[in-house]
Amino acid sequence: MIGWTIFALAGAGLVGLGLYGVIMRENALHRILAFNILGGGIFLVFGFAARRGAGAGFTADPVPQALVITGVVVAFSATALATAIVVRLTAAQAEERDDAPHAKDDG
Amino acid sequence: MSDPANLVTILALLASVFFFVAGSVGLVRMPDTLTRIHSLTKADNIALGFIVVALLPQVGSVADAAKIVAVWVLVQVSSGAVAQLIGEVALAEQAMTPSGLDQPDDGRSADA
Amino acid sequence: MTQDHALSAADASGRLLMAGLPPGPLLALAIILPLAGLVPLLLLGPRAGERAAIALAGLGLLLAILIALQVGWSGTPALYHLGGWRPPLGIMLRADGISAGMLVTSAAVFFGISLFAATGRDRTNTFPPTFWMLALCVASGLNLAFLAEDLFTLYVALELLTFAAVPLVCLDGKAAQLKAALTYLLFALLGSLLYLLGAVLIYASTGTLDIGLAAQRLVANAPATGIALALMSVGLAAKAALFPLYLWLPPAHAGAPPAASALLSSLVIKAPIFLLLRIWIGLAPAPLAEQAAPVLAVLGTGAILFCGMRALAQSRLKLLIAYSTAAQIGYVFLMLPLVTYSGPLSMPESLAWTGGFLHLAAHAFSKAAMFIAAGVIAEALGHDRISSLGGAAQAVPISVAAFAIGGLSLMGLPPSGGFIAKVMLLTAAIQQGVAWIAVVVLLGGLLARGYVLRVVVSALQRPETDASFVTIPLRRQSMALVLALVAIVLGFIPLQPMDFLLVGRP
Amino acid sequence: MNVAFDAILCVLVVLAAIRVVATTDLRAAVSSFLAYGMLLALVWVRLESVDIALTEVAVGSGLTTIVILRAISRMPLAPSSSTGSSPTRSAQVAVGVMCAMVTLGLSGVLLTLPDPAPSIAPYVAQNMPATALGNPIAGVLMVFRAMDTVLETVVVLLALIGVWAMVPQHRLAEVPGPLAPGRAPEPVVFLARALVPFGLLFGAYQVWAGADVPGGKFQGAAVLASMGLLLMMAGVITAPAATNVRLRALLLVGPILFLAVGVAGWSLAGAFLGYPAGLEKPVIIAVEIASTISIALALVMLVLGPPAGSASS
Repeated sequence: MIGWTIFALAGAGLVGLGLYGVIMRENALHRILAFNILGGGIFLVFGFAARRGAGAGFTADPVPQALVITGVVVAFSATALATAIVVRLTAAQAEERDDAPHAKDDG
Repeated sequence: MSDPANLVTILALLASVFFFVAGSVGLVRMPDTLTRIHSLTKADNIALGFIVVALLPQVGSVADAAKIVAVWVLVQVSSGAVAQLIGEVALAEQAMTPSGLDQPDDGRSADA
Repeated sequence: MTQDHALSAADASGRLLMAGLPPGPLLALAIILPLAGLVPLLLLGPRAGERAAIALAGLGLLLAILIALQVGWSGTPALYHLGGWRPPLGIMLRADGISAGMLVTSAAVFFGISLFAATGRDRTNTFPPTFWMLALCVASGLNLAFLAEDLFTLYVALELLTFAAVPLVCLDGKAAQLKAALTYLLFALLGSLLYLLGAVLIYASTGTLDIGLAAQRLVANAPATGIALALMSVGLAAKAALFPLYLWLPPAHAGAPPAASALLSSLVIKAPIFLLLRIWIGLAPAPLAEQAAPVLAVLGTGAILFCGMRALAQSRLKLLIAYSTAAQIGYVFLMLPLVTYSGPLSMPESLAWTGGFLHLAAHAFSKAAMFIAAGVIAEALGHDRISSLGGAAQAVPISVAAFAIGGLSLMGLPPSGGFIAKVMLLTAAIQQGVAWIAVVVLLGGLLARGYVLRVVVSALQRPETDASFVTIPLRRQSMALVLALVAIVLGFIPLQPMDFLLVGRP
Repeated sequence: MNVAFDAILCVLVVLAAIRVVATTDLRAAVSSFLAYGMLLALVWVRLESVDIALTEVAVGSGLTTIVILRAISRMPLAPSSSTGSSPTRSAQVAVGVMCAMVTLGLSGVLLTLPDPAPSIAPYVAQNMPATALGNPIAGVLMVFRAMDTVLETVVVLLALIGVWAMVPQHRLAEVPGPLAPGRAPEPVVFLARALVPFGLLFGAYQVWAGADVPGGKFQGAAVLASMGLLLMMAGVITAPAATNVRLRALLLVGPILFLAVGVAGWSLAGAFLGYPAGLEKPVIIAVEIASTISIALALVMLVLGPPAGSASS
């Protein structure tokens, strides 16, 4: 029991670190990495809950474990979507800088 | 588990620790990317080999032993290829330094 | 010991025959039906895909009405155990009065927006299939958010909505839109993760993700309970743009094409708002909910007053409407201190309850109408500067009328759904002696009057002499009017608690 | 001894994470993130969650790092996508203190959780025989909580649709840009030849075996996707365009088969997402295989990102 607590503390540490990176880092890609650290910390809390819930012949409660697998895949999808926006944004900014003389007015 | 088997494991593990430490020291102390890659891949591959040797006497079945050896082979293949890739990039970067700027920048075809 | 208790309860789990729960399968269908549209949209041409999407939107409305009728007739919530597995092992869907009400509202608004979107993205272009795919995923995510009883399934619903909504912001691929989309996505992801952290704390405390079961097992004075609820609330508030976390909303909602803005502003944010209410009404232990209610009401007040004033200060029509969304979000939270969290609702309490949820519905219709109307006005005039809307009433009279009629509901003037909802909240506040809420309702109405009338008055001015207008087909103008009229029709329901909305109240 | 190992492991994970968020050099952050991911996978092994460890290595750190690296390589030298101004020292301290308090508070809460811990494990154990599966995590994902899983395959597809939606329509038919400019370097070609057959075998094995032992469609799909990416890097195959109908059909086959099985469950098993009695395992494996194909392709397309011409045009 005591042994698993260290993972909970690590999870809490990752949550704090990820939060710091999400707030303080200016580069959007860097922020996305920080989001993944925050997510990793939260998943560790799931892992802690799973390990504490060991029983009925299982070394860990399978339900939180399954949820983490879903969560990791969702987090990757979010990373890919956010990264695509960053890539498109950089390209659009470059294009609009080039077209700047005839910028048009719309809402 | 017989005693000679454990002895093999202990000796091989000690050897692998030695090579891992040597590789890591090389990574930190060597002057440039190429020599760092050299020390890292050479020493770490040997160290991993010793870990495989250490584990083999401890496994229960031939299938498990085959899996451990397969892991070693895969690591050899990929680390070798990746080390060469990094080496090529390092060479290309060297070609980009001021002394080499006048050369045509074609680092990709340069042999490592 | 808990373990023994769990094992004896396990006997009751396992497969369950659905014979006793007739409306149940419809709940699952409501979630998966919109996803069927992905097949024609991805594989067939754009026209066939668009037709399929609109047909599915219509079917979705039909389905929602069927579910609501079942719930209303039976007077009990509709339940469905997915795969036949009961909680805590399986996932349950549940439609009570408020979720059935939200289901019908969102399906109707969605159908209306779809019919408008079918007239094109603007005068010359139709929407690409990607728009319809994203829209259908919004519909599926909304239904899941209104129906799921499982905290993790709700997380999936929130992510489904986020992933569908964010690209809707940047459909034109302009830098400003992409920037707004990125900010929106970062806020939304932070919100989801905080929600998820809260959900895992609930699971670790109770051994279940089912809202109903967890509510029974949560201990009010355990530190994990309060922290979990707080984390989930902050996360959902960030997604709902509840004051003071509203900053991402105006650029995101104002930059999108009108049909997308309408989806985002009238529907997408309703899911986190609804879940925020669910958490405090259905999950939180009563003593904690009683403490949180005034806090949320104060945030709602901040939204109504501060964002209302910001709306008043805008010079662009779409931004004004977006700020008004950030303001109108606040009303439903004014309901929270006016209801009890243990036992049945008294008469004035159920009046507040009805008013709060009626406001959500009325806002969905009127906001969709206003965003669509504003988009059409901007199309006709070539800009959306409020100061020079002159001539709009001649160029696109139906759209200006739709904007004004939708605005009636925002202002809380009769006859409109917004009027009835605000009067209910006002009456409940006065009857319970909570004067400040009554004052906020009145002040919010004044602010809304200010910003809506500013637009309408400007639109009624004579056109500038050199102004030229683009003609907009009648068909494209009329959908906003229909949506606005529904918001008016909601104003004819009697001024008393609706039994329907109380079905299945925890 | 084990506690000491766990403690060292946790300290290393946290140190790697500190390096990711503390550095302002994005490339350094990415390489630390990769190390963080590998260490985190070891943590999952220690938490008896080999399934998650595989997912973390393949998706959480592997593919995520590739996506970020690819974005960096597609950006101009100085990424201009920063938002807001440079934080001051006092802001750093204030936010640092706030985040430390979050960590402390969360740790405190985690230490007060009820003991013995509530768990669904007994319910899973009791009902596993009805699933005909040996891996309890596969049981949860494919049977007890199949709704989450089917929607998750939709979420992955939706993320890809989102990427497509922000590309101008006339550019959608373009092939996504190459993973590396110029001719493929020799070592990559060698890796594609030597590694891919093993990788494909291993990915397929993970899906097949995932029903009974750790593994499954997400892990397998990630391995298959990375083999596909390797083949593209080596120039053996080219990336399909978003408008490719075969690609689109294969992207749909997983979610649609899953949903179709779910709907068929109404008549065959009496419930949406119920499996016909006696046929659970073959049906589940069929769904897993179809989902693997769709997820692997979606992952490849997500890594490749929006079609070409964005940064270079």
